[in-house]
Amino acid sequence: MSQEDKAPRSGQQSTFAGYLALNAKRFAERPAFRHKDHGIWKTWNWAQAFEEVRAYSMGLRKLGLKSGDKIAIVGQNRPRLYWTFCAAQAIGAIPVPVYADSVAEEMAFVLEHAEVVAAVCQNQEQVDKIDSIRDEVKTLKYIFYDEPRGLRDYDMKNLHGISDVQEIGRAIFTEKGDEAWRKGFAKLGGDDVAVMLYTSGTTGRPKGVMLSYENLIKSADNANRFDNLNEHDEIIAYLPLAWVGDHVFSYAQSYVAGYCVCCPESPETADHDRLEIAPTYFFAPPRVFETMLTNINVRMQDASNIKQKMFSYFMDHARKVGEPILNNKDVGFMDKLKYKLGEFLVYAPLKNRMGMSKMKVGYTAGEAIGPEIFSFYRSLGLNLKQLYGQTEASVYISAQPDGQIRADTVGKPSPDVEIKIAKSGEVLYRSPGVFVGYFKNDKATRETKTKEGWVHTGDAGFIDGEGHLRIIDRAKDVGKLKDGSLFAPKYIENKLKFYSNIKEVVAFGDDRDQCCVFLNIDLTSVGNWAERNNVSYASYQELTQHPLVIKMMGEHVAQVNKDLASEEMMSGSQIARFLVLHKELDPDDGEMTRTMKVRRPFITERYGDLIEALYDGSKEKFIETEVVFEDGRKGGISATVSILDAEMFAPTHALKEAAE
Amino acid sequence: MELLKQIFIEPFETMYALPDLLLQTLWEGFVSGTLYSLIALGFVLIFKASGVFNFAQGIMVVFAALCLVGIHALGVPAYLALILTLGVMALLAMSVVQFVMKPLVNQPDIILFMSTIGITFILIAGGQIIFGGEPKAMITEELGLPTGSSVLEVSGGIVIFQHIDIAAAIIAAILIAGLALFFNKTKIGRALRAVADDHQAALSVGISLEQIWVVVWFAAGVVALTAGILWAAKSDVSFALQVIALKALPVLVLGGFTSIPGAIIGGLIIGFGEKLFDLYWGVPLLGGGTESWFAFIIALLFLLYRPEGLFGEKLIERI
Amino acid sequence: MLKKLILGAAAIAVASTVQVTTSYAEDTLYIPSLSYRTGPFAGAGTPIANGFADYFNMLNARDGGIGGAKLVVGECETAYNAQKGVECYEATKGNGALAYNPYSTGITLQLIPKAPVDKIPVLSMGYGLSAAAVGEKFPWTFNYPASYWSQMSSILQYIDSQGGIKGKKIGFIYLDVGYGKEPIPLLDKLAPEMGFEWVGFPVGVKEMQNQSATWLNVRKERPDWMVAWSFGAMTPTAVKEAAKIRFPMDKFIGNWWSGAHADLEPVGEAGKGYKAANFSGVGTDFPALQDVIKHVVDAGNSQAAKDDIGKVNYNRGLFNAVIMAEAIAAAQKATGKVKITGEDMRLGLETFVLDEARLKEIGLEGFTAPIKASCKDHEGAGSIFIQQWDGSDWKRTSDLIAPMTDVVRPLLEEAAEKYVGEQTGWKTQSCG
Amino acid sequence: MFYREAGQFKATYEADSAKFPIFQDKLFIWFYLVIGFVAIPLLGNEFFLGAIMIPFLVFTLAAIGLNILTGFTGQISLGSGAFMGVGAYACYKMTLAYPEVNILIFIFASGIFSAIVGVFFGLPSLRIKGFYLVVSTLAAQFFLEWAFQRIPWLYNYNNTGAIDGVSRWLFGIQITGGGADRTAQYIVCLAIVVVMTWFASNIISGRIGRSWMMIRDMDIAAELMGVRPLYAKLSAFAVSSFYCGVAGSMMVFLWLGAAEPESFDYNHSFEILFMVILGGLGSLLGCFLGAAVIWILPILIREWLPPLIDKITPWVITSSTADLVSDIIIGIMIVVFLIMEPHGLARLWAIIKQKLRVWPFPY
Amino acid sequence: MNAHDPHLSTKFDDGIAPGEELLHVDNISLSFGGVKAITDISFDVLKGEIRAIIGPNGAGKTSMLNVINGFYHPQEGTITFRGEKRRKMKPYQAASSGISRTFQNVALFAGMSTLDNIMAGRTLKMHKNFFWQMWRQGPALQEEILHRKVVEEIIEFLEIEAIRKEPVGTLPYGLQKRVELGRALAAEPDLLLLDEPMAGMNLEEKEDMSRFIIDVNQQYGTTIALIEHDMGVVMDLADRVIVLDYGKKIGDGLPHEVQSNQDVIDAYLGVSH
Repeated sequence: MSQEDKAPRSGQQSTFAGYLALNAKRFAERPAFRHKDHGIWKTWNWAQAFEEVRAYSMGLRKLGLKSGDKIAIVGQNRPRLYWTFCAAQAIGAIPVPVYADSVAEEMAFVLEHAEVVAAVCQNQEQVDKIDSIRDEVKTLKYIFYDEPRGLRDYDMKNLHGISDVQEIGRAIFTEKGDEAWRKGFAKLGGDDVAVMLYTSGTTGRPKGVMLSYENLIKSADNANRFDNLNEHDEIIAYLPLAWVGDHVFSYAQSYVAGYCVCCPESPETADHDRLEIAPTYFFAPPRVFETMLTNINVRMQDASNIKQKMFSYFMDHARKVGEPILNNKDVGFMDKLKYKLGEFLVYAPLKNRMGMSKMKVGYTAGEAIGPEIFSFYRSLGLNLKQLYGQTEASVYISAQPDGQIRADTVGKPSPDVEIKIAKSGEVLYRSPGVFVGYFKNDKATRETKTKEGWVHTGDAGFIDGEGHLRIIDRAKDVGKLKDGSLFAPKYIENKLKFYSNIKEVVAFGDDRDQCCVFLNIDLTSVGNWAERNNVSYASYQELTQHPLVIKMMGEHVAQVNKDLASEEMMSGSQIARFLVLHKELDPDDGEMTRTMKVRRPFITERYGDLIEALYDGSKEKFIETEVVFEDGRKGGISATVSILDAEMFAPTHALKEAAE
Repeated sequence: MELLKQIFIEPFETMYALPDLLLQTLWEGFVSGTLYSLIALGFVLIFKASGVFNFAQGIMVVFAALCLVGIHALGVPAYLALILTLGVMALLAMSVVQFVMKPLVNQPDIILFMSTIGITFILIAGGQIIFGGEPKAMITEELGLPTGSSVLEVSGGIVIFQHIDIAAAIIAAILIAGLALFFNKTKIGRALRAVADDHQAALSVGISLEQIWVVVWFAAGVVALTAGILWAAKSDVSFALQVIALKALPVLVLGGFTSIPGAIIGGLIIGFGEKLFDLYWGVPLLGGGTESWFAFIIALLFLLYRPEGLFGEKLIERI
Repeated sequence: MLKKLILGAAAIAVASTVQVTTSYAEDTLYIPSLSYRTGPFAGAGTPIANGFADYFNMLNARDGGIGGAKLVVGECETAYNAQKGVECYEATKGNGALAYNPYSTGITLQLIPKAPVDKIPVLSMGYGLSAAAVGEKFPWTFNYPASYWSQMSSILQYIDSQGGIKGKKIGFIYLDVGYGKEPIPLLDKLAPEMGFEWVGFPVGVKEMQNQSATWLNVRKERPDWMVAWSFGAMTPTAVKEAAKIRFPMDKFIGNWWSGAHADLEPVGEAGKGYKAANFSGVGTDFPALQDVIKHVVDAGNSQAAKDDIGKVNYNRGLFNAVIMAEAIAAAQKATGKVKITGEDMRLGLETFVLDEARLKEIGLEGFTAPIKASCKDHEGAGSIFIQQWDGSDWKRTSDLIAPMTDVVRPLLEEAAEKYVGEQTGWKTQSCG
Repeated sequence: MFYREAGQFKATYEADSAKFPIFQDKLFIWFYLVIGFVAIPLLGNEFFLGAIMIPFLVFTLAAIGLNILTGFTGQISLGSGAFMGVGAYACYKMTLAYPEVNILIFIFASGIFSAIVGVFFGLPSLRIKGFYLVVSTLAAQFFLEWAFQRIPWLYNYNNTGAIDGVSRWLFGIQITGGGADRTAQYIVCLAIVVVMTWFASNIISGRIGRSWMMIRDMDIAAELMGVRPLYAKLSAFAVSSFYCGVAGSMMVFLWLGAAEPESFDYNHSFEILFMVILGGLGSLLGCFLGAAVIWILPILIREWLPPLIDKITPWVITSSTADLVSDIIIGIMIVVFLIMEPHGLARLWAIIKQKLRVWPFPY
Repeated sequence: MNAHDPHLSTKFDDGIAPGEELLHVDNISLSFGGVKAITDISFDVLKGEIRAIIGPNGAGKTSMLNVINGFYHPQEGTITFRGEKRRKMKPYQAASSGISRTFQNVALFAGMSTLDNIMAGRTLKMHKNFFWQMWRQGPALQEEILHRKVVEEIIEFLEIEAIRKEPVGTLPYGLQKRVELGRALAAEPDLLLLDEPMAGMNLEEKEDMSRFIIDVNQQYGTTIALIEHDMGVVMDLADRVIVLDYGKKIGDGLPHEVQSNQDVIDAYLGVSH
């Protein structure tokens, strides 16, 4: 999109309710929401969506919800939950989406902190959960639910089905019309808080980020124009509602552009549902792309020889010419022809199976993506890009413009975003999307946002020669080994995580003698490897400690060390010792956040013994760990974990320099 | 009324009036009954050991007889030809087990059944390519089988006993007795019975399923050869003979698929039944030719009354 | 596994594109031969097909064909199966087939309605639809030299000549299919006229070799004569059973399909005295057969073993070829063309003359009764003779016996009328 | 490979339960229909139509009939040849009795007679199973064969004991009897087969078809779910025989032109069973594939093997040897197929299709 | 969904109030060829309760269920279901009078998908005749779709969306059991017989299944009679328990009563009689 196309679009609205009303007029017949429900895709067009939301909103008001009330939204991606955002906003209430899979105590904190008045739950399970924390959340008065199953006989005060609320709203509408309701949101906008999103918080308790209408609408509008999104696009909404990304992609941008949001039937069927819908706009954290690629490789390994050869032949070709073709560079005619053949035989079927046949643009963000993975998708002709964002920025800080895609950067500043690098190396930004503040936490607000409006990202990075932003690590995580070498744990971790056999890595080294890591194997990939190599195992735990697995991990570590050795800044922090963790890091055990980020302090505390062992030269260590099962019960697992020395390399960059 | 008379009175009047004819009929019924039993026995052997309903049993009868005659036609003495034919049947048994039974182990019954029809196709066409399609005379005399006949006079009429028929009955009896002895007294015979009860159990006592199959297929081949010789002595060796083998099906139904005594008694019932019915009821009432279906209809009616056959075990269905 | 299958399928696909077309040069005449060298009746089918082909090959070798046109015999295997027969018909008719000799009543019945459409006549020599003898109603179908009804009437006359038929009981044992049932109307018609009584003994196809019940019944009925309309394995079984119940063999007469060498050789001595009708000579003592042996068999161009030449069914196949050859020659003469069509062939089949003189000319004197072809009469009122088995070979024992045309013809016409009546738009012809 | 299912979502249950839910499959079907109704009539010669396509269609229909009984309801039958005969004789008698009525009506009506006879002979299935049932259906086969021979009324007292396809017209084109237009016969056959296949697939995907499959998969559980075995089994026998009956009358009237009782003998029953098993039990597509293999392949061998051998080898084989060779090949093929893919060609196709759908993945 | 659409109503209404007698078994005796399987057993099942039948192997539990739904015909005794007394009936009659069941060894229709298996449970509720079925378009299809909706509710209820179109033969055992429950549920039974619904399951699957059973009982008010080996599960689930041993009833009552019954303890500990 060209730079001069900056003029605001016609029909700018100041609220999402306004956009909804507008869409109901301008895109009345276009699909607004789809939901795979009871086996088929139910569709609402914008006119119907407007009617549904209006009835919902008017019903909420009738029941006594009012401007400023916080309404928690708990559940998976469901149209009615998305409607709740707008229905609440239309009466001035503030929606607070909550991670649906958080355990009750986590949820209690958020609901209590946000002073939630009402909670909208997806189903009985969530209702039960909310009900169980009612005592802690004193402000909570109402519970609404989407799916009535199991709830019909609940004898609970102020428990309503969303459809019942809508019935109330419809009655009012038939009686009085919607003038008053429309007036209610007409006066909203600008700095008024539109939504409150609790950051999962890699450190400490979650903070409630208040985003204003302007933050969201401006960001969404910019993003839509940046990628040319319009009412003909479709997106599949499968990420947590409480995550800013989903809120912006599946709510804000959808309302502004008028594109359709499709909700999968259940998390297990999300992949299949994506295949059915074939979204044109797709967002996923690197983890998802990684898993997809792992699955592709695993499945291809089971394919016949001829197919495997064909696959690798054409994938090699794609690696050669795929990206240039995507970036509209000139490619030889024969190469183009071969790519076309590959398109028929491999690329198109592959994209088809991934449900990406129609993908116009896709984003990955949140963490660094492996260059291999990134270029794999791009070479298929998928316009996958990276962006860098934060809740506090209403997502967008920087994004890769079409045609300027590289795996190691997160792109140029997004429209209307200014970026500067602090002396400490920390990245700061200023934009219309910058949040209003943390709810009930002015101290934190002040710490994060300067008076001039610059926001600390907490990430260390730099702008490269082409004006692209590059992120190294969390600013506070970048430390030094005792010998003074720079130690960027995330950087090392990511390098290791690019191996499909490695799922998660935790690196230690700040203020220590050397760098050591915990590894988590990827069960799909390693399990498959084990099957092919006749490695038998009875449990995850046993597999992790299998000598062959550890040997394989050692090879990966050595390779990373070799890489590090060639980099000036990093050659000092090669990995000295490593171990393979006997259990998978799990959000249920508090080891990771709900967005699957490692909680380093927690791990440091929990696995203190192991860390100690890494540094005291032990060959193995016995450990007992408490785990929480899905149903909330607790149990313990114990194991003897082997600890190994890694192969290290002499710095090679110096030699290169000498050679030059 | 006329019809009832034809059904219930006249046949018995005829029987009474012509006792020699009745005796002859019973004798003919007995002879064909033994031969039906013999063919059915081939089915039972294989079914018992492997659960395979061997549709090729009929063509094996023809094939064995053709082999014998064909080898003899090359100038080989009759008894040597007989031994060579046994060798061919053994080879056939091994090939069937190797190329059909083994790869199809544990497939559903109908698949195994169909595979034997495949074998039938191969044997029919192969037999014709090797031996030609023309009918041939059975080498009855060369094998030392008797040819003449004896006559018994009964109240004014005569009953004719063909010596070949007598020989057939005796040979069939010897063969059946021999098989019974073999399966009851020898190790492999007992193994066969173990297999019939439970494949796993048989395997666990260290008996090769494959060996047992070869043995039963060979035994079925011997039975087929015997039936072929005896039946062809009554007419000729031609491919039309295989149709007779279908008669074994109702015999099996009557006797039960796994019962050797059942096959014998079933064969005799069918043998007596169809001769008596055709002569005394079929011809006067239906214009004759009832033999082609009588056995099947009897089997059908019998099934409705007792679905598990005469000697089959009654199953209690469990869920 | 899958890959192999796909490769296999591909191979079949490639193979199937290799369209095999048979083209014949200008001066050849194509004669399809629907043979059955396989299946339950191969014993009859093989020698017939051999005799049929050998005669044409002899003509090619000796005379250079007919009227200068080489004869090509296109053999197609039917296995005596009506469906395969139709398939053969469809497959060969495009090659310029002159006439079809189906050698199966079942196939004949299916070809009869097709003949006028495709304009290829059907010559069912001594089998097929008896009513086809009525030329006015069946312009395209021929059954020289005699229909089954004519044959039965001749057999009955033979019985009459052997001590009178009046008051006798005739047992009629027949294969329980259309072929076997064919003469029943004639028996019904002639029984009162000739004063005999008849009783039928059907034998099912599946029971061909299991006739003991039938013969018990014969014993019960005690007929004076037995007439057999049997085929294939039924004949030797019947003869053996007859011998078993000690039925006098010389009072047991088979029709012309029940009296081949292949039928009685398995019976041997036990069948001594058994009689059968025939219309073609036995043995090789005819110049034409000698020519066949000389030009074809000795040259190694015959599928028949030398021993088989001159046997009943071989000679019958040969006789069939003779009629075809005569008709071809007649057609060539009538149209003046060398390469004639099926339509010309029809004309030939209605106009050829096979009298004593012509028989002698072609080297078959005394081989068969003369046949007079005509538009009206498509069976030619052929006479038959009776032959007898002497334990190892057939011996002719009677003179030619003409059919009772006066009785048979009206019956034939009646049947033809019925057949045509069931059809809509059936084309008949008038014979002026 | 060419299946691109991404984006093909179903918004209604109608669409979700459609016969060809995948767009590409719909294309294929239309493609085949165009080939069948336009290309083949235009390009096929009489041999191709009369000896290959029409019998193929007739046997396909019979195979569908048997598959309904054996593949979908689990009742093995060897009486289908005779049930075809019942249809043929019924049609013959009806056309003679009412010459003015359109033959197509009788072709369908003949199925009703066949269905009635089928139900009668299906009664034993209520008590017996497996090979015992095979024997009882063989009883039907032999009894009916005998009846066709023995009851002159059935063949209208013809001396030949045979029935023949009397001439009838449809839209001014002769479709039965001598002189019928092969192309017209073919199109009529194809239309009947297409329509009846459609009906069959409808029944199968509905309540009745489900109750058949319940009986097949687990008869006890089916009964405990409220399926009455009497209705389920007998309706399967009725529908199956109906299809066979229609196929039988098509065989006589649209293909052979005449038939003897032997045209409906037990060999046919076996042949049809082969088609069903080789094609795939419980698959309509399998009926087409099975009929194609069992009917067309031997013809190809018979037609092409002798000239092929003649051309590429020094030997000559006769038509009769080719016939025997084709039997041997069929026999070997049956055994090999059963070993390789006991679930038949339809399963093979399903596997291939699945592979194409998930291409380039193996699963 | 329209008001007149068939769907799983909140409670399957059969006109019998909760707590009233739904089924009464009187003096049932059953033997096979002289071998007694069940001897003179009587008990009742009340509307709305979960009734467990327990006992050692070979105690005649499954035979008892087979008698109740008409698969076995007892030599003596009567069964009163919803006030109708009967002795002999065909299984399909039992099904149409409102008895539905699952099996000890999963008895799914292996050739059909999950969806079709559950649709199979609706057989008795579908009525469009053969000719409509043949035509399919219109009424038959509408009927099919209406029932599909009910089935989809069950699929949602049992959380088996992901396997909707899978052939059941390929599913893991635990899921097969769940599908089987769905099939039984699709018939909207008044009395649901569950034959060892948790046999062969791991702890987690057992807990899921227990939850479903309780949900079925509470949400639809379905009366359930179940056989189970796991005493823990029985004590948690059942309202009342019957104990069988060697075909005889040796205990009947509330779970804790039964647990303390000496005969029952003996039977379970294998004290010789």
